Amino acid sequence: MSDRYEPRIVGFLCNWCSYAGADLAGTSRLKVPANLRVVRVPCSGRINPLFIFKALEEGADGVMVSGCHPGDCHYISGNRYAKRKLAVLRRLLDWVGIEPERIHFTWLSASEGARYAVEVAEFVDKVRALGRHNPMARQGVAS
Amino acid sequence: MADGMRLSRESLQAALRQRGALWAPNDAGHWSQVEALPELGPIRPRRPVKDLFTPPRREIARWKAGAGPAEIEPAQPDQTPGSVFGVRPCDARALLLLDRAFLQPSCVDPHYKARRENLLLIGVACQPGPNCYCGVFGFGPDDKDAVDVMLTPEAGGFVAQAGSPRGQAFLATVPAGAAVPLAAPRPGPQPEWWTGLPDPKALYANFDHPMWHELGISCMNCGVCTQYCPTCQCFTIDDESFKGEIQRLRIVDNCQRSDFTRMAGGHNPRQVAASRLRQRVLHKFSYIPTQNPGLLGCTGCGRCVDLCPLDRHLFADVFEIMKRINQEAERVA
Amino acid sequence: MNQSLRETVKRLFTEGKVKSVLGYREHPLSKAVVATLITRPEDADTLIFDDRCVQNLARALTRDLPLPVGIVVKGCDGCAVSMRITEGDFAREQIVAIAVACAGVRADGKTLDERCQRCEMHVSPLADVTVGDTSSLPKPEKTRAETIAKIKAMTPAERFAFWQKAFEPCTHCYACREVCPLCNCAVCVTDQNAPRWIEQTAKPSSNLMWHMIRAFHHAGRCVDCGECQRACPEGVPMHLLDLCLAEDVEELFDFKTGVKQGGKWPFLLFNPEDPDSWLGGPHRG
Amino acid sequence: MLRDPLLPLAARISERVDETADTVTFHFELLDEAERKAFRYLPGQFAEISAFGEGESTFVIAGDPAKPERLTVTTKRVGAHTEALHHLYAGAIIGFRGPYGKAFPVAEWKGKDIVIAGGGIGLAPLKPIVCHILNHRADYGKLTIVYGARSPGDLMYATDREIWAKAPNTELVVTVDKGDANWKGREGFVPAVLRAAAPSAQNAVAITCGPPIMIKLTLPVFKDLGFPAERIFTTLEMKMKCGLGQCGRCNIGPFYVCKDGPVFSVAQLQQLPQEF
Repeated sequence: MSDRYEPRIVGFLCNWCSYAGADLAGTSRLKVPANLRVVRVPCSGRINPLFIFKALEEGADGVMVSGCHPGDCHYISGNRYAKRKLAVLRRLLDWVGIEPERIHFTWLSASEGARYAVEVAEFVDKVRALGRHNPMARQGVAS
Repeated sequence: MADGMRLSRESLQAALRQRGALWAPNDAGHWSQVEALPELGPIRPRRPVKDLFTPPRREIARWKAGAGPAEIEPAQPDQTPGSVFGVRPCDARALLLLDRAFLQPSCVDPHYKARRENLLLIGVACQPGPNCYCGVFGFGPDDKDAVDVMLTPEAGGFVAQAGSPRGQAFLATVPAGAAVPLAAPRPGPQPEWWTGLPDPKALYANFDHPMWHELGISCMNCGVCTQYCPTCQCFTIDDESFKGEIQRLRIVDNCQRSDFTRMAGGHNPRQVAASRLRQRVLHKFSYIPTQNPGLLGCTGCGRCVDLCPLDRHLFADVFEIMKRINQEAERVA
Repeated sequence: MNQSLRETVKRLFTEGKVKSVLGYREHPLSKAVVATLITRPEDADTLIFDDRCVQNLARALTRDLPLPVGIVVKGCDGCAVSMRITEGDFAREQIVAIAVACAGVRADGKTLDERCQRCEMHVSPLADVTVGDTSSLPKPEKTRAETIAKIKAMTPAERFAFWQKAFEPCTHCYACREVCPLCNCAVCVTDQNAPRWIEQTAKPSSNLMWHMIRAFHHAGRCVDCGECQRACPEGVPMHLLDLCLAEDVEELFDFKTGVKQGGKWPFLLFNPEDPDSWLGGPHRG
Repeated sequence: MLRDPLLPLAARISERVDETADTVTFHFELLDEAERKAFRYLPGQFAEISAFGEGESTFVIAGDPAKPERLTVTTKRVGAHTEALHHLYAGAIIGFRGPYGKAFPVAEWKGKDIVIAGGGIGLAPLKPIVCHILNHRADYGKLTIVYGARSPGDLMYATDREIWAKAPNTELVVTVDKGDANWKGREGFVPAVLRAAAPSAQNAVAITCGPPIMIKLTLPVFKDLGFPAERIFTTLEMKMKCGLGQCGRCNIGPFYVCKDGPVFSVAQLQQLPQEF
């Protein structure tokens, strides 16, 4: 084990595309950083901003959100609604002084296992560069 | 008329520091530990002094998740000796009511008791503000009955008088200044239209009166009145946890919240806003005096009037309610 | 003003257009202006409107009022009522908006409220009847952009520190929620305990969570009535965060809350042309 | 040193019985030997049980008061806390505070017939009464128990009911709202079945507990059978939190349910505001 800082990242992946893409990365024996803890959601439109805030509060260093490409949504347009919400969420984080770069959005299809591996690796590097201190993270039970 | 004792600010501060830690209201009107005696505003601070005795968030115990029972660590009562400076008579009187709940012989709250025993209440007489109504309850802005020492500010210091044997003993430790004759206690203010406290029984008898619902429209049950009330004591018990560390907490709660009385199955006896408004008024002006003759659930501090976002006025409401009850009683007679 | 308001309300009753009216009255004892619900035309004589009418009565609109309900609305209040109709809380015909010409209110009785200084909406866009002189209403003294400029100018670290300090006195009393005309979730996230999204006690993390969620839920819905901040017993400037997001929503979605009847909340819509650039890269200089 | 009355005692679950799909009975004992030996409770008293990390809830102690070392609560899964409790099995540690509240006045009932009408999980507070009567069988007259549940799968305390059915001078009537293919017993709502069973009100006491609607419909039946309001008892399940008369939740009129109740006679309830 190297002693470099390994960020913990929560990934919200849509069931129909991105999660399948992550699966493909695995079955293709691609190397994907182990920093990502995946939460499978039915659709990127299901992601309530609360999930992301809560992940940051509980100490995640970054949050990755991934859904089907625009136009490919299993529920027709859930990802397009998600885009609007997430756009505002990014700005809200910026307004309260939390780096919006800690949130990474990407559209990823079931066939893009290789790109999944790259996206995760790049995001992990980016969060590592941002540093250990996610300002929203709680420090203890009473903080 | 007894004499008071003239104290300089410096000698009082030195004697209080000698005794231990010092608490006082800060600029935001919250109670915090201070090094020196602060300059106080003319009236009561924003937060009542109950915060020091029954804090909004009090730990009962903590433990590590998955740990055995031996690892339950009870919170230790704060036994720091010290004094609270700047207690107003309305807040001090409210503590007498909290004593009924937290010092009842069958279940003494050790945290409350430790604070009550260790903290000397140093009252400071106030210049009543526009919404101060201690006069309604028969005391005034320099009332010394519920504090240990009552100070009346004057240039460069205070005139002190003891309100309790404990206060008397403390005053004996301060380098004595000149004795000055005390002015007569000032009467407390009350609304010019106020005619007297309601009869608890009459209020209770009108539990089902439609006026509660009429009043309900001008109340949104935000509960600000209860949070800043010096006598409100309701709480809930819940756990908070973070990464396996769990705290059992006693958390301030209030009867205005819609889920205060909601039971696990969903049944809620106080479903509508008006019933919660009624609960607050009746608890303060009917239930408490019925349970504890001679005590009222209100000390006239007027914070609820000051802070109500909808500018409701507790005393005006109570007055109107009583007026209607009396009018109807007369009509029947 | 009061006279024509009272006559208007009486007429609405006699013409059978309303079964009840939400308005303002001066409390005979406390002299404070409080909300009142009248159900008889003769009670209209208690109604008033002046610069002490700070409350947004839209918060008191509930479906158990005798409908159709008349409601006395200032400009911002009217936007809130309009939003509630848009969101399906009420059918348009259940509400009779009594728009009053509002030159701004004075919560302290002296100076014009901060929220009113930037008001561009002195008369409700939703108006079934209009009362008062709408011709000579004041121009805004400052803009929203000016109000939030100081936040914009900060570095992220400064912003974080600013909000931490601003939210610190919050006690989770939720008066801001209760007073908000658009906080009408059946069960607020603060009251949910499985999971407990926002912890009950006040501390830095839970304060930030609450105010972020609050702001997010109001993005594109907040009508800038500023009631939240006025209601706050601790003076937390939470409305400033709403304003910041309102700026974004207008910029991103070209949407002005409550102004257009039937204008849908932008989160319930999408445009296939919505750019992906929203989701990455620096977006503000 | 003074013990914080809100501080729970640790208890270990000794047995878990899954009564129905959403109801679990836990038997447990206090870990501290001195506390365990000294512990006593009376029928109708309640306790605060906690799954650590999820808070506390109020449950009636539904065991045999003659065996106070073995404590029992029956819990229905309705919220976050009971959900957490239902994840616990024998051996797990829970928190316990109690006993609190006024008990059923069983001593005053000596020499009388007892009629019990329970619905669903409302049988839990009534079970200690039955245990007490069976323990002191000679002291009481005839015992009639009418117990109903929504469906055969919702009936609790199967083992206890077998004992009760065989007990001397005891009549146990079990009913379900709607039976299934295997159900050979009685069908019908508790109030109707009670009316048909028609226990005598002569020198008798009635006790009922169950969902609010059942209680509402059962009380008139008791009245028709000739029970005066002073001799009908129930327990109020007002949401209690502290059990000490401090937290203010269970305040009804000038009373606190946790201290002045939870057991009330119908005559007492008629004096209270109808806020429960």
